[in-house]
This record gives sequence, C-alpha cells and structure tokens, in this order.
Amino acid sequence: MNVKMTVDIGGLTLKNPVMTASGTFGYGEEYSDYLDLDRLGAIIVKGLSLKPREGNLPPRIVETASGMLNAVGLQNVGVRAFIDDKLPWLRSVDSVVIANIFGETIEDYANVAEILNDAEGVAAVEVNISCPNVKRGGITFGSDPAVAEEVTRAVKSVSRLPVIVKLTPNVTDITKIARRVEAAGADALSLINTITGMSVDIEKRVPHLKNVTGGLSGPAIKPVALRMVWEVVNTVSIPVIGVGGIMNARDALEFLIVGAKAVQVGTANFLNPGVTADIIDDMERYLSEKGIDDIHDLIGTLKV
Amino acid sequence: MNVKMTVDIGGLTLKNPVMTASGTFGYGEEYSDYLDLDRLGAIIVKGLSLKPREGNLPPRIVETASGMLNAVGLQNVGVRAFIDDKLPWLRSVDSVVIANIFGETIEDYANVAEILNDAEGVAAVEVNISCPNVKRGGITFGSDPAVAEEVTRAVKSVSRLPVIVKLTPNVTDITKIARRVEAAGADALSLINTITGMSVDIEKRVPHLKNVTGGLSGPAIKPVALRMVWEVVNTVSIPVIGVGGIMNARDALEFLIVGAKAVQVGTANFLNPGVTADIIDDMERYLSEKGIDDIHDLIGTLKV
Amino acid sequence: MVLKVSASFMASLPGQFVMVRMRNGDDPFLSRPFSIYSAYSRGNDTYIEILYKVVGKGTEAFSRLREGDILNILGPLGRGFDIPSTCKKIALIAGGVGIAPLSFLAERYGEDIRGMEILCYMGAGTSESLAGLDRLEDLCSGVKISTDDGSRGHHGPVTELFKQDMDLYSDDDIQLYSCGPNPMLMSLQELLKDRPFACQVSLEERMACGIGACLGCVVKIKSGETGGGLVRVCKEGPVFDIYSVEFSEYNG
Amino acid sequence: MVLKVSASFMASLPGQFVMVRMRNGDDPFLSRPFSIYSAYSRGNDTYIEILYKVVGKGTEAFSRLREGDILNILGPLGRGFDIPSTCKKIALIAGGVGIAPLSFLAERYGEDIRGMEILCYMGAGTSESLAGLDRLEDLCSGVKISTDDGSRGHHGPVTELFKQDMDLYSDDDIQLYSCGPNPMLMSLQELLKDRPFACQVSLEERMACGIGACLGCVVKIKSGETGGGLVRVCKEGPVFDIYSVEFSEYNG
Ligand SMILES: Cc1cc2nc3c(=O)[nH]c(=O)nc-3n(C[C@H](O)[C@H](O)[C@H](O)COP(=O)(O)OP(=O)(O)OC[C@H]3O[C@@H](n4cnc5c(N)ncnc54)[C@H](O)[C@@H]3O)c2cc1C
Ligand SMILES: Cc1cc2nc3c(=O)[nH]c(=O)nc-3n(C[C@H](O)[C@H](O)[C@H](O)COP(=O)(O)OP(=O)(O)OC[C@H]3O[C@@H](n4cnc5c(N)ncnc54)[C@H](O)[C@@H]3O)c2cc1C
Ligand SMILES: Cc1cc2nc3c(=O)[nH]c(=O)nc-3n(C[C@H](O)[C@H](O)[C@H](O)COP(=O)(O)O)c2cc1C
Ligand SMILES: Cc1cc2nc3c(=O)[nH]c(=O)nc-3n(C[C@H](O)[C@H](O)[C@H](O)COP(=O)(O)O)c2cc1C
Ligand code: FES
Ligand code: FES
Repeated sequence: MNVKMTVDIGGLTLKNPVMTASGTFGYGEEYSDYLDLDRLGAIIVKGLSLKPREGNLPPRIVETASGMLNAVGLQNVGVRAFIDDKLPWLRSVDSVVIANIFGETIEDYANVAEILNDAEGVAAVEVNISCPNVKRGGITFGSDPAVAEEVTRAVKSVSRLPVIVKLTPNVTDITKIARRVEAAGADALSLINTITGMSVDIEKRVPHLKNVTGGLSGPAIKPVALRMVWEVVNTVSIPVIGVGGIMNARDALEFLIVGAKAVQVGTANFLNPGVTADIIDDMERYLSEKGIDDIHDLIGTLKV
Repeated sequence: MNVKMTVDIGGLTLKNPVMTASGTFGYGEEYSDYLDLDRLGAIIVKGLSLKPREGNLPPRIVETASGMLNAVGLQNVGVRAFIDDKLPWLRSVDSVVIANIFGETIEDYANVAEILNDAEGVAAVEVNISCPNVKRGGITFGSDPAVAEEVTRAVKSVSRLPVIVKLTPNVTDITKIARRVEAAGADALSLINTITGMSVDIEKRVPHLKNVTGGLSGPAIKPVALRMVWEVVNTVSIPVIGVGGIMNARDALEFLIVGAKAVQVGTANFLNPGVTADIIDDMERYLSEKGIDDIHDLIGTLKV
Repeated sequence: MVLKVSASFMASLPGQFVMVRMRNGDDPFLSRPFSIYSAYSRGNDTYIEILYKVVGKGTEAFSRLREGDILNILGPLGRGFDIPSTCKKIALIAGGVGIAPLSFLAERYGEDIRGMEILCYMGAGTSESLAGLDRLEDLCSGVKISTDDGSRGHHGPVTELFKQDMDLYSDDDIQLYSCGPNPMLMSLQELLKDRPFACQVSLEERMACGIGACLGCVVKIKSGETGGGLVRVCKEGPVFDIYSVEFSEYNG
Repeated sequence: MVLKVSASFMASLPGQFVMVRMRNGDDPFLSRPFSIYSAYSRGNDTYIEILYKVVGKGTEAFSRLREGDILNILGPLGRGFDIPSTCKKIALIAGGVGIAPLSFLAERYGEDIRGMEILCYMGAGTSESLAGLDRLEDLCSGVKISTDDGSRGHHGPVTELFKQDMDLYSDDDIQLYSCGPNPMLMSLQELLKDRPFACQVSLEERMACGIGACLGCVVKIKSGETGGGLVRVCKEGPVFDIYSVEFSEYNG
C-alpha cells in the first residue's frame, strides 16, 4: 500500500487526515499504552483556559442512544501547567500537537493563544467557540456570527500559529458563522462540536447530569455533522475538518468524500482506545482497493 | 389501575397524552390491523397541503445510528382528497384527529386551515413550519422568528380550531421562536420536527438520499428534543407537546416530567405498529406503581 | 432461515414479504424486508422460511443468530403475484436471492395447478451463491443456470440465458415472473420490448414501516389504471407489471 | 461471568477493574466498568471473572450472552487496594456485588500472607442476592451476613452488623476494605468518625473511557496529599481512603 495520505491544513502538514478530537484524548499520554501515537495525523488536546478549571460536579456523563451526553465543564489544568507538565511528554511523540483553547472573555482567548506562541511542540491552535460568553449572559461565542468573528480576529491578531476555529452545531445557519470566521482570517475550520441535549432519570425525576444539559456526541450526531460539513465546504475556501460520530474508516470516508480535508475522532476513542490506528489502516486499504493513490483524489468527490 | 390520564391541550381534551406524530402514521387506516386506534390520545395525520404533492424521488430513506433520515418531500393527497377520501374512515375511530398542515406561502397555510374549518372530525390543526418558504429562497418558515409569527397569525386569523404550531429544532434559540409563536396566538406548541442530516454511500460516492439531505428522527435525537422541550416549557405558558425519539413509555415519561403535557410518537411506529398501545399501558403502570393517580401530578415535576 | 410464526402466516401469498427486526437493541435500527420463501405448518405450529444474503449489518446480525433466538416479524405484507388461470407455462427469471419469492410461487403453483409447466432461469454471481437450487429442481420442470463468473451454467447474465429461449414461448400461453437486482430487471424490460410476454416483477426498495405509512419505499410507475406516479412498493407492490415500472439506476 | 483474556491480565490487582463492551452494534453504546472478581491461568490460557448484577440494559445484554461469545475487554484498569504489611486482621464490608473486588482481595491475601485473619461482613437485599458467598466462606475466617428483608442473617444494613463488632477491633492491627452502594459507604464513613480504623473503599461512578481521558468519572476528594478536588475514579481510583471522599447523594 503506497497511498499518499498526507494533507495540508492551513499550512500544517499532517501525515494522514486522522486527528483525535479535543476532550476525548486527554493530553495524549493516557492513550500511550493502547496506541502508537506516532501514527496519528494530529493530536488535539483537552481544551485549555488561562486558569485551571475544576469543571462541573458529577454526574458528568450519561449514555444515550448511539451516543453520550457530557457536561465535564471544560475541566483542565490551565495553559501554563499544560506547557510545563504535559507538553514535554508530548514532544516525544512524532505527530502534530494542536492545542484546543477557550475563554470566558475575548481577552482570555487572545491571552491563551499568545502564551502558546512560545510553547515548543504546539503546531497550531484550535479555538473552541462553543463555550458560554460570560459577558453576554451565557450565550455561546460561536452562535453569534459577529462574536465568532471577533474571537477569531482577536486570536489571529496575536497568534503566530495556524488558527483552526471549531464551530458549534447549535445554530440556525452554520454557513453564516463559517463565512464570518473565514473573513476574520481563520486558517481552517473544524466542525461540529457537541449538540446540546438532556436526559432524565424517571425514577428520581432528576436530570441525569448535575449540570442539567450536556453535549451530545457519538454516532447519533454523525448525520448532522456530515450535513453541516457539506454546507460549509460549499461556502468557504479554507480547509474544513469533519468531526462528529466517526466510529470507523467508513464514517471518516463519508466526511472526506463530502469535502472535509481531515477528520477528528472523538467519542470512539472511549470505546476502543486503539480505534484511530484501525481507521488509518482501513482508510488506506479502501483507497488502495479503489485504486486511489492520493487521498486528495477522494476528498470532495461526492456526486450529486 | 384507575389513573387519570386525561390531558387538555389548548381546549382539546385527550383521553391520554399519547399521540401519533405526523408523517409516521399515514392517515391512520394503515395501522388499523395492528392497533386499536380508539386507544390513542390523538392521531395526527400526514402533512396536508392545498394541492396534492408527489414528493421527492427515491431513495427517500436511509438508516442511521439509532435513527433514520427521510426526504419524503411532504408527499400527500392534498387537503381536499384527505377530507373526501381519508376522513370518513377516520370518523369511525374514537380518538381525536389532528390535521398537520403546511404550505409554500403564508396564504397556502391560511387556505388549508380555512378548508379544514368545515371538515367534520378534525379537532385541531398542527402547523408544520419546518418547510422551506419558496418565497424567501427556501429558508424554512420556522427558523425565522418573524416569519414563524406571521404564519401563526395567518392561521389563527382564519381557523376556528385549536392551533398547534410545530417547531423546528434547526435553530440557534428555539425559545425565541416559541415566544413569538405564542404571542401570535398559538394554542399549543409541538416540538421537535426532524434535524437536518445527511449520509453518504462511500462505494458509489453519492448521497444515500436523492434529495441529498433529509430529516433525522428516532432515538438519536431524543436528547436534543428533550432539551428543547425543557427550554420551551420554561419560556411559554401554553401547553407543549414533546416529540422526538420516543420509543417506549420511559422515553415518553421523560418528556412529561420535564413539562410536556403530551407526547407524539413517530419513528417508533415503523418498528412496531402497536407501540403506542404499549406506551399507554406502561405509562399507566408506572403511574400506579408510583402512587400517582392523576398524570398532572407527574407533568413538570423535574427536580433541578 | 426458518421462523416459527403465528398461524395467520399460513395465508401468506408468493410475492408477499415480512419485516424482520432483532428483538434487542436499536442497532440495526430499522426492520428489514424479506420475501417469504415458504410457509407451512407442522402440527400446531406455523413456520415461514426466508432466504437471505449477507450484504450489510442487518443481514450480518441475522447470520449470528442461533436456534431458539426470537425475532420481531411483521407480515405477511404487500401484494403478492397474480396467478392468472389462463396460462399454461410459467417462467421464473431470478437473480440471486430474488429466487426466494419465485420458489415460493413454484411451490404454490405446484400444489394448486398440477401439471403446470414451470421453467426456471436462475442467475447468480458464482456457483456457490445458487442458494435454493435443490428445492427449485424439485419444483420445476426445468432449471437453467447462469453465473457471472461462468463457474456453473451459462457464463453471463440470466437475461441472456432467457433470451436464447424466448422463441420457444408464445405470447398467449406464458406468464413470466421475475425478481432480482434492478439492473437485471431493467435489461429484462428492454428484452421484452419486442416480445411483450406478460411479466410480473417483485421490486426492492429501502423500507421503514412496510405497511404504507412512511412513504419511504416509493418507485416510479408509469401512469396507468392505478394512477401511476410515485407508488409504495410495500403496499401497492412489491409485485408490479414490469411494463409499468420506470426503473432508474438504484442510488442508495 | 468467566472471561478468557490475554496473559497480561495475570497482573490484575484486587480493586482493579475492566471495561466491557458487546462486540456487535452500538446498543448499549458505552463500555461498562466491572471489578475483577478473580484472575487465574489454566494451562496457556488466562481467565478473569466478573460478578455482575442485572440493573439495566448493559448488564441485561450480558445476561443473554452464551458460552463462546466474544466481548471487548479493556484492562486491568485503575489503582487497586493497598495492602499494608503491618496489619494482622482485615475486615471486608460489602454491599451487594461490592463483594467482587473484596473477594478477589481475600483470594490474593490468602495466597500472599498465610495465616492472616480475614473477616467478612456481607450485606444484600435478600438471601438470593448473596452471590459469591460460598467462595468467601472458603477464603475468610468468618463471614457474617445481613439482608435488607431479613431473609438471612442480620435484618438491616451491613453497616449495623459491622457496628456490633467494632469494639472487637483495635486501631493498630485492623485494615478495613469496603465496596458497595454510596449510601452504605456514607454510613460507614459516619460510623468510623468515632473509631477511625484504616479503611479503603472502592467507588463507582459512570464511566466512558476508563483510562483517564474523558474526565467523566470524577468524585469529590477532600484536599490532601494528592491535591483533592474533582478526581477521576478510573485513574486515581477506584480505591480511595474513605476519609478523603466527599460523598454526595448519587444523582444519576
Ligand atoms: C420486498 C422486499 C423483499 C426482499 N426480499 C429479500 C430476500 O428474500 N432475501 C434477501 O436477501 N434480501 C431481500 N430483500 C433485500 C433486503 O431487504 C436487504 O438486503 C436488506 O435489508 C439489507 O440489510 P442489511 O442491513 O444487511 O444491509 P444494509 O447495510 O442496510 O445495506 C447493504 C446494501 O444493501 C442495499 N439495501 C439495503 N436495503 C435494501 C432494500 N430494502 N432493498 C434493496 N437493497 C437494499 C443497500 O443499498 C446497500 O447497498 C428484499 C427487499 C424488499 C424491499
Ligand atoms: C470501578 C467500578 C467497578 C464496578 N464493579 C461492578 C461489579 O463488579 N459488579 C457489578 O454488577 N457492577 C459493578 N459496577 C457497576 C456497573 O458498572 C453498573 O452496574 C453497570 O455499568 C450498569 O450497566 P447497565 O447498562 O446494566 O445499567 P444502566 O442502564 O446503565 O443503569 C442502571 C442503573 O445503574 C446505575 N449505574 C450505571 N452505571 C453505573 C456506574 N458506572 N456506577 C454506578 N452506578 C451505575 C444507573 O445510575 C442506573 O440507576 C462497577 C462500577 C465501577 C465504576
Ligand atoms: C467528554 C468530552 C469532552 C469534550 N471536550 C471538548 C473540549 O474541551 N473542547 C472542544 O473543543 N471540544 C470538546 N469536545 C467535543 C469533541 O471534541 C467533538 O467535537 C465532539 O465530541 C463530536 O465528535 P464525536 O462524536 O466524535 O465525539 C468534548 C467531547 C466529549 C465527549
Ligand atoms: C417519514 C417521516 C415523515 C414525516 N412527515 C412529517 C410531516 O408531514 N409533517 C410534520 O410536521 N412532521 C413530519 N415528520 C416529523 C415527525 O412528525 C416527528 O416530528 C419527527 O419524526 C421526530 O419524532 P420521532 O423521532 O418520534 O420520529 C415526519 C417524520 C418522518 C420520519
Ligand atoms: S415502507 Fe413505509 S410506506 Fe412502504
Ligand atoms: S472514565 Fe474517562 S476519565 Fe474516568
């Protein structure tokens, strides 16, 4: 199998288009017993904020039909502890490390991005704009086109790394947001983050999650993610990374055929920590069986 | 078991809170071999338009993880043929018949509603505002608060029946739409309609649906439906009907506990045409086991 | 696969189908349609058989079933084959597991009209995928075989095999029945342009409900007595007059 | 349930757990955590046992498994019980299937430290739900039983039973191990306020990954040497010092 799997995402070269999604892969090390991390196209670490965050009280997760809800509440060690304690180990991995970042204010976002400029081993930042904007009464940054644009501009103005902006699906028209984020200078887009959902314990008549609502991920959301990726690739000209419900190579290939230049695997890592290696192998096998010797000859080839 | 299951929805009295969702129950007759229709709280028929519609070319459906996508394209016999050919049979059923209606223009909606005023045996109309507005370039009526309000007002101004407005989940903030629709005079709300999704055949590299995208239904969407119902019951004071992924009494009870006054069962009818009777029985059993003798003592009792 | 079912299934007609679903869990989610391959009773119990080919996760799940497992079965559904009393010969033209409803038809014909001449043209990918052949050889006066790889019988599509024999038949005494993949049915339709023998086909479409409610399973029918347009395979079909069907490349 | 596993499982420690998932389909979706109840090898093969109670659809699916079925197993995971070399007596306090890791602990103690006195307090709903009792009677010097319905042994919670014996023990030679539902662990914590015997508990929380990546399984730990705060049960636990845990009514 000598299929060319390399893709370029906003100036970043990945050995293959398979990344791990933020929040589902810890800081990489957690998976090192189960997977050769060198095989990955990229590793996106758990969302980082300026200060460490404790996150929400448990219960934080609950299973749903073909998926799960989580309300972890963006628990993380903070960007500085990440650089000091987690990054040194990650530098030993022969893959691309992308830092997922978020903030409660626009300045937070810019500050985290700036701190990461000097972090050796971080190849790009992915900006999670799906978190609530404390200044605007908890409405998420990513659901308002103007605010999404503003966050992007703020991060771009300070970052010397490629900036990927991660879009939320909880919007009426994702292409509107995508267009504004592209206009603000984003180097690439990733989508989708989780869809807000809820689940109730009918015995106790309480929400299953302490936080009441949580983010739905897993195969349940794949059709929605794929539709939104399709809409966005038809709207912007920067690279789009597909995320949402990818469990195997077949799912990943759907996103590539629709036009995503790369994919992220999230919840599937929980069910099988070695799943990304299987996806890469099976993707390569599919391509060679079809006689496709460069993955670019597959990307965006949907016939409609 | 002498549990009181009767609920009142905008002036309409249902013997129990279990209805069948539009488009998943044909015109009722299709199910008569498998279910005693008299048991149902209400029957909502396939969406009706002014003129008969042929709908989309096949393939129209495809399975997804814990759900399905459909792009039937609102095929229906038209409101007049419904009244002449389908309604007479339905009048023999001892349940409440609700006509689901839609249009391509606001006038269409009002016209269909008006025609139904004189249709003996139709107890209410449910207005599907999730369809594309041909005049406004295909944006759905239901995703724009102003247009949603306008449609509701138009139907209310002509209809002498209770008017239920059915909301689309493909929006940033469903409470905004709900508020406007309530202000326009709707007697009740039902939610959610399907979430737009897509699926790709990786062998042929074509969409599984001829229409490219379709509506996602089934258990996959239940967490999203439940969350939106929760948001809307906390926003409006008119009754809310919960729809989306209900497969059994446990699912239905989640919606009631969250605050829905009734529920609709959709896709589940396809997997088991007798499922609604089971749901009613199991709901009654749950209530009597818990010592609840009126379903109103359950509705909206979520502890948060 | 042999399924023990309720006695009502004894009324099953050839061409009718059942919707089958695993009892536990939502994966696979939808029920799957399968033609009834046989229906009979033994003692107080009624059984139906289905003949299936593993093509995806639903049929794969079936292949993991073990004796005694319980399935949810809905049926018999749809409109079966019409059996005109006038014809003297019938020819079955089957592609792959399309043999299932045709075999059931031959079984019933054999019971009902003794002495009827039943000929069968059976096509498959390879000689290994000729499931149901033994039974057909018992039921039919003659079985001719074709395989795509030439491993048994004629090397080529089954429609070619039938074409070679077309001249042996005359319009007024033969009735054709066919079931198989759409491309096969399309070439049969083409073939019959010159010799319009009566021909009923059983069609396949993705289905959700199987009872006419979801409108998911439509196929395009030329306008005719039944109105035409987009018509439900599960309710108005799955059996249609081949001349009424507007085939299109299957897309999903 | 006995599971044939890879040889690496021979390194399993009491208190460690495995994540188990059905091989086929996405329903149930997540893996389920289960304590290792025993680990041993026979010939070239390694086996682990788990003891499970049917409470929902995952465990129900397990109960439908048949010999030879294949599961996906990840493990051994988490930090097991600490085994201090100083104590002379240990007491196991188990609620329901909480007995599983404690039984494994007794098994290993029995192997490692001959002559150690192991006492067991075992509580369950009814006498029928005393799974694993026979094995424990072999492994322990004494087993005392309580049931919620009084159908066997003491009528009441297992913590009451233990309370009756508390005075028999002295702080410096006993080590307690406990596992069971949160309300039981909470009353044990309460009970130990006056007599702070060393006590390790194995906690349960909903889990997605089992390997420390999802942050789904946290429990509140009082600040102490390990930092405290919201700490992962799957990684820093499932075994914790009972005095460090801030229990809250389990909510999901
Ligand atoms: C009336 C009717 C009778 C049928 N009788 C039989 C039979 O006797 N034996 C048999 O083996 N099969 C029969 N089929 C086809 C059978 O329903 C499909 O093969 C089955 O649903 C595939 O399920 P799966 O989960 O294994 O495959 P999937 O993973 O769902 O799909 C695998 C492949 O099969 C195709 N497919 C899926 N569903 C259908 C469908 N309903 N019709 C046509 N193609 C489909 C898909 O496009 C895909 O290429 C019949 C179909 C119909 C509509
Ligand atoms: C480290 C660890 C070790 C465990 N060891 C065992 C064991 O040896 N034997 C055993 O029978 N069970 C054990 N459990 C609990 C077991 O994981 C759950 O009973 C199981 O996941 C329930 O799955 P289900 O699909 O049957 O139930 P579900 O349908 O998922 O839930 C049914 C009920 O169980 C509760 N529940 C679900 N998951 C958990 C969980 N992870 N922890 C606590 N409660 C839960 C739910 O709140 C609900 O009330 C352990 C849990 C953990 C975290
Ligand atoms: C437990 C959990 C934690 C997550 N944390 C983050 C995060 O910190 N930042 C972020 O951008 N996305 C986060 N996500 C979203 C995922 O990266 C991904 O977008 C989403 O789960 C959909 O993909 P999937 O269906 O493959 O999981 C999280 C998802 C899960 C399940
Ligand atoms: C095949 C199909 C056809 C539908 N047609 C209509 C329709 O005509 N009008 C309407 O308001 N909703 C229609 N719906 C949406 C359902 O009524 C329901 O809102 C949705 O399917 C979610 O519920 P469920 O998950 O229980 O199916 C249709 C759904 C399906 C699956
Ligand atoms: S399968 Fe539902 S209408 Fe035919
Ligand atoms: S289960 Fe994922 S961190 Fe513990």
